[in-house]
Amino acid sequence: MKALRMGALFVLLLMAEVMFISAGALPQLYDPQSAAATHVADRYIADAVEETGSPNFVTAVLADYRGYDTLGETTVIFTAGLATVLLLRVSKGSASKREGDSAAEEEQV
Amino acid sequence: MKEFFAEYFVYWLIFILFMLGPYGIIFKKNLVKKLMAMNIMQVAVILFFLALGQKAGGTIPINVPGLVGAVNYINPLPHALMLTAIVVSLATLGVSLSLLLLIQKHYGVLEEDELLRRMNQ
Amino acid sequence: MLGIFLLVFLLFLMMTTGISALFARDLLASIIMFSAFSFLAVLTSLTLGSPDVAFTEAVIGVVSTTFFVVALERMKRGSSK
Amino acid sequence: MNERFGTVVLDTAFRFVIPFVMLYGVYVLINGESSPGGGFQAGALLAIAVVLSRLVQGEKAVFNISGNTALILAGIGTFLYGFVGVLTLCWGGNFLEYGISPWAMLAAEKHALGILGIEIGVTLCVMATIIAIFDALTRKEEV
Repeated sequence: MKALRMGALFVLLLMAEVMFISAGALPQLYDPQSAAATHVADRYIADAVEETGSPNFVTAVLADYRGYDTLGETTVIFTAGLATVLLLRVSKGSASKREGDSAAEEEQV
Repeated sequence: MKEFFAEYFVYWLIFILFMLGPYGIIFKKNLVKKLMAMNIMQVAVILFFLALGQKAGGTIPINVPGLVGAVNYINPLPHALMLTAIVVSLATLGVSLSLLLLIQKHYGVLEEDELLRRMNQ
Repeated sequence: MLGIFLLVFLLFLMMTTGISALFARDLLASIIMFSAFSFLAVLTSLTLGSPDVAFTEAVIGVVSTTFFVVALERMKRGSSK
Repeated sequence: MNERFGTVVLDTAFRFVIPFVMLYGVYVLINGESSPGGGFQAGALLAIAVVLSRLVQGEKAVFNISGNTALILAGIGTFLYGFVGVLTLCWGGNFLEYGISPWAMLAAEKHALGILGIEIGVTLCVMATIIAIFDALTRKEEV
């Protein structure tokens, strides 16, 4: 167990070192010419007010340009809520069945 | 001094904040603390994406009349992506808390060693 | 220049609250430190220039802290039986 | 969390705070296009109102939505989002292409109407999901 723990620490340090080295390939902070800020974001900023009529660019991207993406996210949230309710309720029903609660079984039948 | 701060130092701090997550998930015994470490990791990823969208001399991405041009606004794309990621993190928190409640109800304990011992019995 | 110093300061505070959230003995103290962590995340998002993300994190931090406290209360009630 | 706790002071402060929280949620939903805000934040704010009333006043709260109703509302919200997309599909556009509706409006107004529709859907889904998770976490165990 001790050796496993030391191995995990070693893998963790290796991962940290890879991240620190690869920070050199990232764009400089506050750089206006970085790759993330040049290609598609320019078009969003330049045309969003004209095309969608929404002064808030984040809402324009979220609801108009990438509406299909937000549909998927909404489905994920709904599924997570459904999963929570199903997990906690099903466990309660099976627990009462395991204890041999005849009244609950009669209600289900 | 300013170049040192502006180049990589903020990224390094965000990476250290990120590494708190795997450390807590591997080395902490309590399952609630593992969940908390996962949330810290998510916040670090969100801050990393926000730091990538920065632009010198840019304002917040809300249109000001008379200020036209992509140079004047921060990149809105990482903000829109991270907005949904935060809400999804809340939903996954609900699912994992319900799983923890089930584990607590079934085994009666949330400490990792004791839990493994009781599972192997 | 001031912005980047503020950013570094807030990130150091976030590391401090995150470490103390992970290493606190009591689970309730850990949850409270985690709520302080999410508040500092709100301030950092504002410093990085995104009021939308800051607003969402503020609201979601309240709800997630409530979830943690409610679940902790139920866990303690289950373990004391 | 299922029974009422707190005294007169907490009850009165709670009654004073809740309408403002709900009003602010609706304001954030409506004004989300031109200021920070939107469907996710509005849904979380409306859910905070219900969760707070559930925390202070117990299960017999004034602003209460039960778990089953919350699940139905979440389904309705997700359906509303998809329905707007299918509606634009029926009018001959692409999926979620708002500038297609047959009424005589400006293009910006059509886009605003479509964005408002899907934001209402997102609001309902997020609000109901948070309430459903909270209801499931605080459910009284039948042992």
